[in-house]
Amino acid sequence: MDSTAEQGADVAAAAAHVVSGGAIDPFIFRLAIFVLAIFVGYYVVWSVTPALHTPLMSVTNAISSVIVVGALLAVGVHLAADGNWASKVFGFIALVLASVNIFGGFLVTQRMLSMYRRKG
Amino acid sequence: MDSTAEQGADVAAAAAHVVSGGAIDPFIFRLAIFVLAIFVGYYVVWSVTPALHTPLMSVTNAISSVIVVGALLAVGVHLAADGNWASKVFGFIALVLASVNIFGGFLVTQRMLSMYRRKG
Amino acid sequence: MISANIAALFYLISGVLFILALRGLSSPASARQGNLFAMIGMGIAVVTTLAVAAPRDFSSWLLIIAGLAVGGGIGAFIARNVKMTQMPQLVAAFHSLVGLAAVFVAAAALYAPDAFGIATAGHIHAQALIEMSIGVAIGAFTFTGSVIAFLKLDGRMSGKPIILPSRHQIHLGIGGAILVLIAIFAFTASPVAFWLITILALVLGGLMIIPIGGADMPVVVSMLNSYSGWAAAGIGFTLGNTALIITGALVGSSGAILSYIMCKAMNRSFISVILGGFGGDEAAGGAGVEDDRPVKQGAADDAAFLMKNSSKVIIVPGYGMAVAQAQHAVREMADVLKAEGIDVRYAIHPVAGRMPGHMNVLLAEAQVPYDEVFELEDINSEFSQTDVVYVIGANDVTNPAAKTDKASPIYGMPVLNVEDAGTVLFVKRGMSAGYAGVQNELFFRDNTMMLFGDAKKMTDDIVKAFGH
Amino acid sequence: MISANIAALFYLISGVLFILALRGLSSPASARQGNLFAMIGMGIAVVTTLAVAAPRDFSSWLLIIAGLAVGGGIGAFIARNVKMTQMPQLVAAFHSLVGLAAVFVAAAALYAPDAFGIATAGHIHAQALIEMSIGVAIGAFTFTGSVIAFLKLDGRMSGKPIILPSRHQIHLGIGGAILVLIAIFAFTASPVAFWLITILALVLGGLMIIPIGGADMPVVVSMLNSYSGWAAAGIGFTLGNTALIITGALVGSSGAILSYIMCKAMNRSFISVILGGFGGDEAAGGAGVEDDRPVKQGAADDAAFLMKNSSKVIIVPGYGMAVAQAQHAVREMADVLKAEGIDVRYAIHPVAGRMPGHMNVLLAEAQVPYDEVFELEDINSEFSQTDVVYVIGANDVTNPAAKTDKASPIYGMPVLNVEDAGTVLFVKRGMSAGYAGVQNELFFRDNTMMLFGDAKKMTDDIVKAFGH
Ligand SMILES: NC(=O)c1ccc[n+]([C@@H]2O[C@H](COP(=O)([O-])OP(=O)(O)OC[C@H]3O[C@@H](n4cnc5c(N)ncnc54)[C@H](OP(=O)(O)O)[C@@H]3O)[C@@H](O)[C@H]2O)c1
Ligand SMILES: NC(=O)c1ccc[n+]([C@@H]2O[C@H](COP(=O)([O-])OP(=O)(O)OC[C@H]3O[C@@H](n4cnc5c(N)ncnc54)[C@H](OP(=O)(O)O)[C@@H]3O)[C@@H](O)[C@H]2O)c1
Repeated sequence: MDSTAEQGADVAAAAAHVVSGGAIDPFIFRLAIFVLAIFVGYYVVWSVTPALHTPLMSVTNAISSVIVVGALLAVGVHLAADGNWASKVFGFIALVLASVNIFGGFLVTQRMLSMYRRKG
Repeated sequence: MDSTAEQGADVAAAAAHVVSGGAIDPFIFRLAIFVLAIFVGYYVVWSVTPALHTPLMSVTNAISSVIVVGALLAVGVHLAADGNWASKVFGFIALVLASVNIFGGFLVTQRMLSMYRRKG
Repeated sequence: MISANIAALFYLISGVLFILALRGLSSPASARQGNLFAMIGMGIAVVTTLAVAAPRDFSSWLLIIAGLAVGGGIGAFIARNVKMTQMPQLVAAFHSLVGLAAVFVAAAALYAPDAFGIATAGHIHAQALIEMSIGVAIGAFTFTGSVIAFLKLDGRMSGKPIILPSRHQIHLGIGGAILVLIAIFAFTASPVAFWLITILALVLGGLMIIPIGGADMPVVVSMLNSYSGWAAAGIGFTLGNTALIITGALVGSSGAILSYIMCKAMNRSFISVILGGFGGDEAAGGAGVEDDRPVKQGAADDAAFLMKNSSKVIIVPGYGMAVAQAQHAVREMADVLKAEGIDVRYAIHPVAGRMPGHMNVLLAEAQVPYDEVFELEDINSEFSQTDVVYVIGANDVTNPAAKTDKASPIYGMPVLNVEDAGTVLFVKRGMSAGYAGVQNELFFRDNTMMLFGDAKKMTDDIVKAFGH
Repeated sequence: MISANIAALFYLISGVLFILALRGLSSPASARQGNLFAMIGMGIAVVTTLAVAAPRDFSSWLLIIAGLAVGGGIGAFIARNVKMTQMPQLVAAFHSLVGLAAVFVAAAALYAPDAFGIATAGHIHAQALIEMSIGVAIGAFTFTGSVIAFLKLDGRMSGKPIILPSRHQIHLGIGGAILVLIAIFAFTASPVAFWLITILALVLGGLMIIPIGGADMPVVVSMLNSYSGWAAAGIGFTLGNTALIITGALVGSSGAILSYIMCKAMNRSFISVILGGFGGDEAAGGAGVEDDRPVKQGAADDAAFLMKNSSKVIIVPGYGMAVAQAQHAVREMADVLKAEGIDVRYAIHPVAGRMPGHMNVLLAEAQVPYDEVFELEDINSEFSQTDVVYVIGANDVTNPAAKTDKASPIYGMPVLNVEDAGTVLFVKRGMSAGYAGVQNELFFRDNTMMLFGDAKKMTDDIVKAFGH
């Protein structure tokens, strides 16, 4: 992060892994994570009981608003550089939209799920 | 790999991702890959039909010999440094052992699977 | 401030919690815990972001709190007040917000690339530009597409497919233009190109969804859900954020699988849904398929008598129950029957209603225990041992033409074998067809009795008739 | 030479191919393709490694080719000549090789850390040292453990659990010493510590597996499989190799799940299996449980008559069929019956035999079509509509005590309801008990006929008797 020393150490560690495939672009790692997550998604969604497909739709909606992390970065931006005002405004709008989704999505899912009851 | 220029570029790219979580130790990425692969393993193994549990045991055995990549690195080592003779010998033994497993495991699995037939 | 490594670890944890959340949905018993996991995961992602890139000035903190409060308040209000029968349109509306948020996040990244760590010395990397423009295109498309889906599902726009001449060519043209602009943007990083991409994608989203009939909207919503997942994953690559990448993949898979399930259960190809033109008034109204053959008609009293003298009853709800909001009345009726010692169960077809799991949510709302509710494959063999089947507002999902008539548009779709029961009671308002627009042969069978009327009213009347 | 990035991409592809390989095993129809995927994945991993770290001298290439040829030749020879009934011991033997290979790879990394990219200026990183020592410990443990399992399964060592006094304390002591040595090694990188860890782990593997009875070996093999997976993943972290990490996780999960399935189906806890002392001669011989009550005994002729005059027959194979290698005879018998128009099916209990899927492989070898072979849950309700059940060398998996007798060691394990059928024929050599060492109440039932004799001989005799 801030400390360049820390970064330096990381970089050295990465560079050391040379022959065995070290110094790999993080993109490749992210790709691996993405591919494996698709497998997980495939299996985990097929294992959802059809009775809960509507809550599935609403909860996936809610979690996809984790895009809020991008909005937070933008809102927190320093007003030093030029375009930053625009960025802050866009970030704020995105933050509001994502928050509607997060709270709305999770609460409506909770409301739905709390209605599913066993006999008795 | 060889070219330091290439490495330098990678490193710069990694370092650029600072605020948003860049310059991350590859270990973290590998951990993510490992965790997701466990999820995939969990689901993919549960979906194996019980009738094929024996081939499952033999094929997992075969694929775990992908450890052969380590053996190959060791065998290919340069004989410049001191301990390298030992390393080369160990690598060769590991290579032979892993090869037994690879060929034996896949072929016996194939033999088993070719016996499973439909009515007809 | 925490280190980038620790932040990455926390993003991974939040991704894993999202996986566990979906895993929880494998049974109603674990589902609430799953939702809790998802909320914790979201909380971790937000807090981690604030910790790793803490705004340094007070005003930014204020903005963040304000944004969360305003958005959260609106979201909570909507969640609390929406009716269960409005779930399809709610999901569509929420999707449009995700799409729009993606557009604004991409725009913010374009104007402050340093904050996102995607630039060196003010120049944004080409890879990031490509990811960003794909993200914004899909986001914009998802936004207008979902808005149209919302308007159609909510009845604010005609469900009729609106067909423009040579629309496929227009769509292809716009799509091509977007691709060209993405290439230009990748080289120039020009904001003009960026906004042109956005506008064209907005237009394309509208144009492509308008021709699709209202009844196909559930597939569209699910497809847009899938797209928004891939868009989120794209932005996850840009931000280098594991939580976003994992979430994107989960949401992408989920939408794709639900679309697949729906198309499969409707026996239609995904392509034909997306190309549009199906499910308009003509088909939905069932014009031209009306039939002069006589049907046996009954009143609430007859139905009440039949059910009271049976020992096994299965209730088959369909879209009409949702329209009439009859779920509470149905559950009341079942209560009376159960009090008489009659065995009552519910049979749910995978695409009964207008979204996957639609009937299950409505029955759950009416406090029907979920262990009385059975999926098609679990109950289909039981109809032959059943005395009375009460089909309420369902039609296509019972149509035996799917099993016998190769020419029927629903041929090959699995259906509930209600005709195997002693008596089949059909509650609907008239003889018109269902979503697929085909006549149901069952109405004319000897063991069928039609109960014409609104689903809720008829069921209420039957409950009253029990008292006589 | 290819770049590290491209190599990483190929390792990812090979990991994905391994996933697809296991996915293929979800049905016999796709399994062969799956195995092909796995082979391609392995090929990609090997070629990528050679491309990214190509040996620069000719002698190294020769060594590599020699190693592959020698190992491959031995492997192919074994694969071609092993008998299907020897699969349990073969898997154990192969495991021991993986374990030993892991030990040697770790040792090679210790002596040439530069080749593995785990050292800076000759000093190996502490993280790599820890990963390496854990890898070598698990590898060594897997080696001796699997060797013992092999010897017991192959009958070269008594299946009797060999119990040392205060063995749990000894195991704990050795385990503790290993942990201390790992810590020392992480700080000193001393080869002495490394080899001490290896030796202690070798000893521990032997000591821990010897006390476990031969019949429990399948669980042990599966557990060792799981361990070797985690060891591979550990070495994958050291080498920074995605293919190894993914494979390790797959193999680790697979072994753990199979152990779980076996323990569950035997109604025993994993801990009790690992602590050992079960399944010795005493239990397996069933001494002291013999019973004086009379049983109805029959000959091959009686059995042939009964089966010929039935319309539905279910065959229940068990461990005895494997011992007697009777699968071909069974299939011949079924052929005769089917030619008479009799419906013949096979019912497989999840832990019939001595390894998961054991019976399925044997029946497949005898060319029984897999759509005549049914799992417990799919066929258990059919016994009541069946005329004759032919139980060949199975015992525990039919024992109704699992359903009724809370005191029985197998209480709670799901069993095949063979007693619901018209007649039950039990083929076994005498009255002795099965693996769990408990008496089977069914032998004394009125609708049971015991056919004493070797499974293969008896079945051959029945086939002959059909001709009369
Ligand atoms: N669930 C999904 O995910 C999904 C997605 C896309 C498409 N679909 C399609 O939707 C259809 C669902 O089948 P379904 O059997 O549930 O519905 P349906 O076949 O569309 O039939 C609904 C019936 O309800 C009756 N109805 C409407 N309002 C009513 C009211 N107020 N009171 C009483 N009856 C009323 C209608 O007849 P009257 O007009 O005579 O009253 C109509 O025939 C399938 O064709 C499916 O492929 C489902
Ligand atoms: N499959 C797995 O993965 C696995 C793993 C671990 C443990 N187990 C355990 O193994 C048992 C498997 O049950 P099972 O019913 O298959 O076997 P079992 O209960 O062990 O019984 C096998 C029977 O076969 C008879 N037999 C032995 N050799 C024979 C021959 N040559 N000809 C005819 N009969 C012969 C034996 O009786 P005679 O001596 O009287 O002939 C014995 O009673 C279960 O208890 C299970 O928990 C299974």
